[in-house]
Amino acid sequence: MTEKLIFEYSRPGRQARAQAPAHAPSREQAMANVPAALRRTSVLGLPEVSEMDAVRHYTRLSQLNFSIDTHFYPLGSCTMKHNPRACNTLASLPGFLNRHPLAPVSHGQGFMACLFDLQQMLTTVTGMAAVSLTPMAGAQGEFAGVAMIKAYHESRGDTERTEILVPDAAHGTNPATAVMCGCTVREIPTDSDGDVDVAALKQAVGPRTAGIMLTNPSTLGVFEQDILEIARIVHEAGGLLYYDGANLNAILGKVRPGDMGFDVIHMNLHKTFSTPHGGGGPGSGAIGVGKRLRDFMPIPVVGKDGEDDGARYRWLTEHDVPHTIGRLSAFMGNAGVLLRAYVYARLLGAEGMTRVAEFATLNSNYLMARLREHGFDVAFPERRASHEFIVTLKRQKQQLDVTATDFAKRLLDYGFHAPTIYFPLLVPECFLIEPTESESRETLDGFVAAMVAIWAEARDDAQILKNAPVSLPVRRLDEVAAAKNLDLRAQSAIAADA
Amino acid sequence: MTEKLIFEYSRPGRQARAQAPAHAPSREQAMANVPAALRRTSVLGLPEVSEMDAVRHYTRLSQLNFSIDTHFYPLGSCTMKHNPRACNTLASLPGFLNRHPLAPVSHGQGFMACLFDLQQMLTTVTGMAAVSLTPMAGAQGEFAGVAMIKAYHESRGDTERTEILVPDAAHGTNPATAVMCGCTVREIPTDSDGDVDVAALKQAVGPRTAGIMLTNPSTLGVFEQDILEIARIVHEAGGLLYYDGANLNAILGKVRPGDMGFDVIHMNLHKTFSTPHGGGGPGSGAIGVGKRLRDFMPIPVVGKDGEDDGARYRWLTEHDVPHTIGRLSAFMGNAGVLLRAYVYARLLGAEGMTRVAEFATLNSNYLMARLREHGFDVAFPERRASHEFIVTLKRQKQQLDVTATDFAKRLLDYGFHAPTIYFPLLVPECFLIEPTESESRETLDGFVAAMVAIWAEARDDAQILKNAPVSLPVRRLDEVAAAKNLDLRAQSAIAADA
Amino acid sequence: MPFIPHTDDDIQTMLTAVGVAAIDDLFDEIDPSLRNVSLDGIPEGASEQAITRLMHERAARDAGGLCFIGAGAYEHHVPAAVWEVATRGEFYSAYTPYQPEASQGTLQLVYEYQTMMCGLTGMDVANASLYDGASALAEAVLMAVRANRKSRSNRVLMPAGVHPFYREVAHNICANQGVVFEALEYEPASGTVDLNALERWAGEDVTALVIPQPNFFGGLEDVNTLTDWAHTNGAIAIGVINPVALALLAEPGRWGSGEGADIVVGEGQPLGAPMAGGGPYFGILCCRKKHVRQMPGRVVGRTQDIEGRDGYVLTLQPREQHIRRSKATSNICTNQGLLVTAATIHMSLLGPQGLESVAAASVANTQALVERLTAIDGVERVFDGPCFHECVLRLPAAADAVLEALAEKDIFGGLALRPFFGSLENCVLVCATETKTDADLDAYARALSDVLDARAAASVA
Amino acid sequence: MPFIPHTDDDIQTMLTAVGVAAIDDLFDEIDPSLRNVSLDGIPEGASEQAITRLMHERAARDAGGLCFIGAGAYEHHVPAAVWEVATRGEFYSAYTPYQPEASQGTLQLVYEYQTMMCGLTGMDVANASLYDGASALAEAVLMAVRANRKSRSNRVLMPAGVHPFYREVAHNICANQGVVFEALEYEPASGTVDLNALERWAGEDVTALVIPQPNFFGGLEDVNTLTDWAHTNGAIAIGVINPVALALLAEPGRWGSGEGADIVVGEGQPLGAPMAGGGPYFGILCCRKKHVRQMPGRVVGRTQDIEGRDGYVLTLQPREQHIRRSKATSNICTNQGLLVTAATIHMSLLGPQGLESVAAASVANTQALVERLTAIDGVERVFDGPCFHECVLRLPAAADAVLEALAEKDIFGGLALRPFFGSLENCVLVCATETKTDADLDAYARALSDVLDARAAASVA
Repeated sequence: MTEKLIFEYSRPGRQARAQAPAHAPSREQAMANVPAALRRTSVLGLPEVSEMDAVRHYTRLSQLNFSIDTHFYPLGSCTMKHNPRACNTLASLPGFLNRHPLAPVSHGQGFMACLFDLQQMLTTVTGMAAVSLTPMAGAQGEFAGVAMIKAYHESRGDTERTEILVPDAAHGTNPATAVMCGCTVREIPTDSDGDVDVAALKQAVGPRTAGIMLTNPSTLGVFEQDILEIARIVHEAGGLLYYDGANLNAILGKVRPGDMGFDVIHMNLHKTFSTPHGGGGPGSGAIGVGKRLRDFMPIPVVGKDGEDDGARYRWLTEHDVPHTIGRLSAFMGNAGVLLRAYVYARLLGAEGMTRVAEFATLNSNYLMARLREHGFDVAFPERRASHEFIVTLKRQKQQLDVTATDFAKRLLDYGFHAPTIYFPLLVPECFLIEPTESESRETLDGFVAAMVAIWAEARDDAQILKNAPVSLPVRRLDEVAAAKNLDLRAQSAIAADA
Repeated sequence: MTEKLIFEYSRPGRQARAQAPAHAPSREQAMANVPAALRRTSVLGLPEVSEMDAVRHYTRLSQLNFSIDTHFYPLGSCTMKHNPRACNTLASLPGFLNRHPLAPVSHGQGFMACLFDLQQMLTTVTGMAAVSLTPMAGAQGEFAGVAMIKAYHESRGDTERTEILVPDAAHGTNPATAVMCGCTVREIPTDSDGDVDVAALKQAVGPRTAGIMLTNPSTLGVFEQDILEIARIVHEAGGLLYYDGANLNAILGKVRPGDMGFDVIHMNLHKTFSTPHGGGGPGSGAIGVGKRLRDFMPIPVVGKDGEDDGARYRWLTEHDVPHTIGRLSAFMGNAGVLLRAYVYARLLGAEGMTRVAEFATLNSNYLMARLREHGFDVAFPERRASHEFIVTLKRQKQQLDVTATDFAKRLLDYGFHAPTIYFPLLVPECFLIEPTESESRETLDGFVAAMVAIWAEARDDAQILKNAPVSLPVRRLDEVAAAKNLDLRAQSAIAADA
Repeated sequence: MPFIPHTDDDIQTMLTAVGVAAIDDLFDEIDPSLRNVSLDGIPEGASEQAITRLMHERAARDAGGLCFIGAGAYEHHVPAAVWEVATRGEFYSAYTPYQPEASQGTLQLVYEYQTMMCGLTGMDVANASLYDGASALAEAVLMAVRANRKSRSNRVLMPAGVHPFYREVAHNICANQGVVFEALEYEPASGTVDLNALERWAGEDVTALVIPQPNFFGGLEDVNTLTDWAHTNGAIAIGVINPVALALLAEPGRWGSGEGADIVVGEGQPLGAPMAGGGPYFGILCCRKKHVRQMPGRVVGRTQDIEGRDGYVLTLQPREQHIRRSKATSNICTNQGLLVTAATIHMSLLGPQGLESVAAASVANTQALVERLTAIDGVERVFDGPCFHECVLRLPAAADAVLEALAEKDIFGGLALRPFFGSLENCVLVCATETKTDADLDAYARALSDVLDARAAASVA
Repeated sequence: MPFIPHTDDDIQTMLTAVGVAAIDDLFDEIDPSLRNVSLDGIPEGASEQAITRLMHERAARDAGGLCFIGAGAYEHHVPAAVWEVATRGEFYSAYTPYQPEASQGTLQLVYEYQTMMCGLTGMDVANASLYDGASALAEAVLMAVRANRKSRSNRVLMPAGVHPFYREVAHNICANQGVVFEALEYEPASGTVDLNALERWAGEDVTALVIPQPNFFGGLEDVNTLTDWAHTNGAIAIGVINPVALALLAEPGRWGSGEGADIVVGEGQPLGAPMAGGGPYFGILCCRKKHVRQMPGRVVGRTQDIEGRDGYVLTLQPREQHIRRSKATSNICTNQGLLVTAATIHMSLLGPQGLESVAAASVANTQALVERLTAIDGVERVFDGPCFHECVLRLPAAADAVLEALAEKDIFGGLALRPFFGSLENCVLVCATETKTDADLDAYARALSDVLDARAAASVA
């Protein structure tokens, strides 16, 4: 099953008429006062289809996707857990959807109450001093964090501190973010247990150290055993600690970054607080800060005056956050995503948050144990898995000439989305597997059975894997050709002169 | 792709906990005052699954369906046209959904205004004197109609009139309804043009004639050429005329049953007014009446006092409708369906209603012409098609030993839902094809191409058709075995003692 | 053109293919006198934007209000997932699964629904739903008439404790076929069937006995005695149930000392359908296996495809009107498919524990409400005995007027019973489901107290 | 347990398989001092029912109000189909299409989006979206710095007529990399870029010139002159556009006498995203083909599978941070996928005629509003020249106070400009999109007149 491009349904003059305003002046009338040179003279390049064409086309397209709502999706580091539908339904109430971001706060108290409550809950569960919800994705949360660290040092006249330490296992966004903030990056190696090499860290810190960016549990799926020692070393050297919250799901309600000594964290609300991934976004990268960075938070932040029935919410200003790194989005970040996270957080409550970490970890360790039982190699067999763990298919590659990609593509045929492959870069032919807490034991057992079956197929006839997938709308796609012969838009649909 | 039963996901103690009340007494506490003999002691037989299990399972199940939103669905007599999504969205606003049917009318003026306006629009477009929206489906509308006819004669002391005339081409609901109303049925034959045999009708009418039930255009896809004559004959004999609105889409805004002389009609709002078919329902069988039957309408009906800003809506009572046949549903019929029909009617407006008939008819005649061009036999080649028409595959059966069923199943493989098959009963190996106005010419051309290709396959290797479908979740199903070895519930899931 | 995809080019091409000059020519077999239609009074087509705004305004007019009305439609929490999934296009815009291979989603879902309904009611067979609870009772009565071959009387005993609208509907539908309903009064103290009155029918030709559980007043009938009476007297026992109540109350399949009720019907609305001003809801109908061929409505069966895979089809269609025409078991053809879809998802989400909690919380809330209200001077329970989640209270003033005063405070205080039961003057039927909080119950009690005080003061003055 | 499917049996089986006694043991590598977490202040888990009620109450508090505010977020009608389809689980709950064979739905849709964006803007390439319009401008500036190899200054000319929040965000993000923003004042009569002020930069090393169209005041810039100036002076021309306005205004790909703008950014919100209190929206970014490898963010390309069928993949990933790490074009990884899904459906439903009607009706409504308001004593336009669907008006009183008085009448009368432009005392930026009726415009005019009269009366008294 494949589906044509929407443009192939287009016919001149066809339209979904009810969707447009009933009465509109002509283009000429509307543009009467506008100099000709500023007017458009070409067609718009949009398809001309009926409502049914559009509904049918996009409904069919949707069916070509794997998703949480249809498939197990153990994509490591992405926390693909169930998205409760109440979050979407309730964030979509007309009172919320129709509110202009610059409408008076007198007409936004319901919305602001939700954001304020969310700030409070996130502050508590991370052990930080305050939270700003405005960053629009994890990477923007990272940016905010490093920008605050830099601003902090600058505010103290400590202007030489422009070096950010980043473990070599870190997500690529960490070094990229440091550079966006005008910092330089220094990599810290990983030791054989998967932890940060503390000796190397000690060597690295110094008067140029602005801070360190750590993911904990790390991308290797293990919790830094020396985290308190690391915090001490960095702090003593005058640096601050940044917590990359990509893996917060592993410790939610169980361990708090604030208690570990972190000065600033970001949270991926679309992961840990289950707002939808939406095929690639929106994310939401709320940040939490310790006392030192409180005055540096990005705005807008919601403040509250009074209590209970007398409570009144308002936007905090530069006055309240005197060193703020300022605004990072035109308005209030991904506000609707925040409402979803709020509903989710309230549905979980304190005990539910703790269960997230517990069952995400249980599922991960169980899946790791079951795969090991069947002979698969894991990257750190002596360690506890956090909410995710790494299988390395190096041996299968050597013995059978099948790659992690081959295994991944064949898993799709078995009705499972593949785990993250070839990340982290340190482990060859790796699968980074994150089952999340919302999957049942039967599903995990089904995944194990598929892995075992695929390995057996590989022994039998490696071509089965090389040919995979065979049951999806398309067979294996040529990504090299895509990058070489760039085809980024449908040529036939491009605007011609009107 | 198939999907397990929900019960196979069930595990004792698993649940979607957030969906239940946070605080509830135990079964024992709640039943403390209830005699033991009245209490339940067995398990409920419901599955125990998580929210994600349920969402994933039913999402997957949904993908196993053909539907308007995914496929061309030319099911004759069913009017499978586009269901505008606004109708669903707007009928689902909280103010409508949360309204108790017995809430005071002071708190239901918005809802009642919609129903009143719908009554008015339907009255006008059908040319009747009044409309009652309460019947819950076409068949219940039929029931209401015949019951009114019967009550009308009885109110005049004309108690011998208990015979209902029904053309042999009629939907099975017509005779079934007459019997439900305690009437007897007399069949009227069809002439060679597909019209009611007027001579036979003249023979049939008499002092026992309560009325006639007519579908016009008929199920043969043609408009009764002698409708005015038929009306005269029946009226002169003392009978009333019932209009089966199944095919109202064919004439909406173009010709009106009231003008033809009908005394009562039902409308299938789920067909003509595009409320969803929902996998089998809910339907909605609003009825319209002429002056003679106005006082016999089923209640509830919405009345209006005052105009414009001073308008106030109320429920009409037996006082307003003195001979009412009464209530046919506990409350206000399929109220939410009526709201959808109201939105659709407003989106169409007068000109849009007329376009419905025009383009449904154009599509039908075009498709008929194209199929004839490729050699297919139609049942009434000398007639205009109405919104639907009949292809007979009798010749294909004789020559190639392929049946209408074989053609139908093979169409599924081509991505088209099959037309209605083997109905009407008068035409052998028939396809009753109703394309509706919302399908584009390209889609109709695609259907023609598929029909042509299948015929070619049949000539080449009839087994291709016999084996069809091959691309759906299941192959051809054994319906005979289903009726013989009744399996109407999953045995494993049945309640055992707790 | 809204919802019509034809371009001018398309129209020309198509007219040429058909061989006519204009669309209007396609209607040339119709008498010209019929073809000049005036649609005066139907407004011009509105844009989606305009109708959206209108509907938002109208919905807002009806919004709000704390609802303590039950009487056949119940406010229950419906999990968000229910309608988010049920309105997916593939469910919403599909039709009756006449081509089963292309409709396995709907068919399997209905099969699951039937299984759940058999589980809840303890019956052998469930159909794919009827229109609503009231019309389901009418169908059950007609079915009983067909099934009870020994009875000639077409006489059905109908307790006064059956919902008055159900009684009306059953009469309006069944009387046409000569069914005679005989009223069974309630016992004034308990509000349940007067067993002495029933006993007067012993030995007579009775086709069926209707048994409501809980009854319209929220009271619990002695279903075991009633079922046994029916069977002893050669009558079909028709249960009328609330499916949520079955989480706590004995299921009809076990009523009495024999094989239980013969036919069970009920309103499906409490299983995931919003109150929505009265519909669409769905009618439950279950029966014992021996009556399956008398059952009206669609039913789905499991079978196999030619490769032996399980699959689902509509079955027993020879009972239905499109095959059997005037000899069909009923004229019904549609079921309430979309509502059944929602109900099946709803029951899956709640599960047995969830449904039990809903029922238990509703019982407890109603008890708590009754306690609060009867603590007010002059307010008292009318019937003794346990009730489920509804209860009849007598007020010290005209119920209509009090309810109107409460409505002005946005509290819908229940249903006035006088229009249905002349003897129940000043009486209201109140209901508090699991959706009500303690604060809600307090609000009702406070408002009622205020209203009664104000009336008392006014009448003194 | 909400959202966790584990039964007690499961837990035991799983613990045994892992070889630990309790779940807590799985955390035994963590320092015990870290493992005593107090979550005081986080409420206990709420049922869906409770949170549903709370959210309904809170949403109701914010509902209503007639909105004449624009300033970067615009009230447009969003067809119902847009979000009914966009929130289908397969779109809503999918992730970044890392396994393209299992994500063709999302990938093809983004490819269609890119095509539509290229059509609207007249540019060669569009990415799969950025966070929002403001951050997209920041990314465009950084991209310009990378792309303009001839420039060493990192100096970007920023007109005052660019949205003040966009200017702030661009500064907050880009200043860290040493970008210097030089303000370009507006010409007081027209509110558009002061070309004399611009001319002072001629011959200097200018990396990029930002060109808003329409500008923050709703006015139309002479984009052809500005674009040509940029190219003459070796600067990258960055357009900041409103996608709805492009239905009527010249597309950036044709600005000036050469090849048009180099980079185009804008806020995608007017294409199907509800105002929703500020987000999620999405940032548009398009560019000329020669700059594609400097473009930040995801991009989808068409390719073939091993059987030659068309298919879609993420491409140009070597620019991105998960491959290139510290040398990536940006740290951005997510796009606003769900919003792009909605926008693509939205644009398909509106089509070229629909989008043009939306734009034309918005222009006409704003003109009509301005006429009505300037008919009131003391209310006048501040700038001459044409405007799109926003306009600056000066009131005869403090804007803040007037807007507050209007809000009490549930009319949101616009944005007070004084906080952003000291010289624009008493000024408001008003906007009337296609959602406004004549009656709405009248209501605003009447309310403003009443408020001003009341103030005048009060100041006289």
